[in-house]
Amino acid sequence: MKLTLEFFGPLRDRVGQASTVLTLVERPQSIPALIETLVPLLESGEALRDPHLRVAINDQFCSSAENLMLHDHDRVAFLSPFSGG
Amino acid sequence: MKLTLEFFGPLRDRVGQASTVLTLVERPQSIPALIETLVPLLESGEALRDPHLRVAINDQFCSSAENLMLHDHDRVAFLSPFSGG
Amino acid sequence: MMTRSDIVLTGECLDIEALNRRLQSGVHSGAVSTFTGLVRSSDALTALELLHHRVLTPAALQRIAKAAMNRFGVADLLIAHRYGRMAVGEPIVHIAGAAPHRRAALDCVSYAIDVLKTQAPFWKREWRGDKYDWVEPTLDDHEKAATWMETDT
Amino acid sequence: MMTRSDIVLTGECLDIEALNRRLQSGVHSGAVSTFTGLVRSSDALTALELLHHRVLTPAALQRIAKAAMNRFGVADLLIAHRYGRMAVGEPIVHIAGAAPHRRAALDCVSYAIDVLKTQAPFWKREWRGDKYDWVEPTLDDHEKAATWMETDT
Repeated sequence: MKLTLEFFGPLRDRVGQASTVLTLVERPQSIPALIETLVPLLESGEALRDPHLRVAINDQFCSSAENLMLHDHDRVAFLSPFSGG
Repeated sequence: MKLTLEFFGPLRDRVGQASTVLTLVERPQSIPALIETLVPLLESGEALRDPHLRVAINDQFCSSAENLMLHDHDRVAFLSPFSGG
Repeated sequence: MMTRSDIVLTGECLDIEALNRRLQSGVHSGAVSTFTGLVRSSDALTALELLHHRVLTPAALQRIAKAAMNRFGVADLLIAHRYGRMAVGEPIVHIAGAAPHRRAALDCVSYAIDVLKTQAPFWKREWRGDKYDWVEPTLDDHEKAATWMETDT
Repeated sequence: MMTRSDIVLTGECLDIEALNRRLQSGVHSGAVSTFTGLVRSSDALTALELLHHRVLTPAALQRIAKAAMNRFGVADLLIAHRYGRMAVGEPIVHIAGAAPHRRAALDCVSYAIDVLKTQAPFWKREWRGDKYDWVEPTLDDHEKAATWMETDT
């Protein structure tokens, strides 16, 4: 399963890139499971464990409590806490 | 003692005039005493008993609790509750 | 921090853009808040008339501006109020405040308009044709001002 | 009462007067309130840069505007936010609301800016020469948004 990962805000610098494409063998069923799958695959991947990050899949916010239904070619965005205005 | 009385807001219509000059024999020592002196001297003078009115002497607000030192030719303004903005 | 207050009391129509340009927000002000009160249409209203007191009204506006600036640490505050007859849609009052942070700017303007309603000597009458009705202040206005006073330090 | 919300998300400098003219206050709106957030000077700041998300950010601004209008019974609400690099003194965000009464207009704008700070996907960095620092949201910002959420009905 191919995923496009996108990083927004300070997280972008922590993981050292704005986006990347990865292929997963597993199909994680929740956000926390997805994060644990990604941590070893990324440089400084442990930055994804920040509990204040928000996650959006194909431009829709998801919550950690939801069951995840990931599909091939999904875009997964990890977003640092917001600081607009 | 000559006093110029001025009326502001709806009170102006209740007493039927914007201002008037009166001569008092007594020299009232407080706002409540001044009002009781004026009530019989004005048409619809009882309108001055409205507890929400404010009083200013020579363009300075006075409180009912203060001792009053009235002088000849003082201007006494009675003001209806405000409704600006 | 330099602070200043600016009071406008006029019989002319308020020019909101010109008034906002008078506000000196400065490079240390990250926040500007404004409030405009306008004549609202109500059944068969011809005009709204605001009456004021030549001496007490500007003095009260100055006092309210100073109190608001001290209380909220605002850098610049403008209070503009019109008197005389005005048509539906025309501004009655405009308040603008500049402060380092948003909460000070927003609260300062809220405070100034709430306190102005009950503490500034203005009287309002609604004209319908050649008849008028005085607008008496609402209990709600008094309660709003009282809320600020209770929390005055 | 007709209601509408108006969202502007742009890389161009915000023209506050032009934005205010977009607000359709209408004859039933007796109150207009605005808030402008500006780039504040801070030591050796060259520019402030705002980054956003192409899809999530406009959607969040729409959602915030709708929530604010429903909650406070506001007739018209404009939320304008800039992205990209901006200089000291330039506006970052401008919010304007028109409502029948003052409290609705003032509270709607306060609510919108407080909630925008924590709920709209923007990220800020301060440039000093060719170096930047990310601005992380403050605890205070989170508390302000939480206060509104607690009282959500």
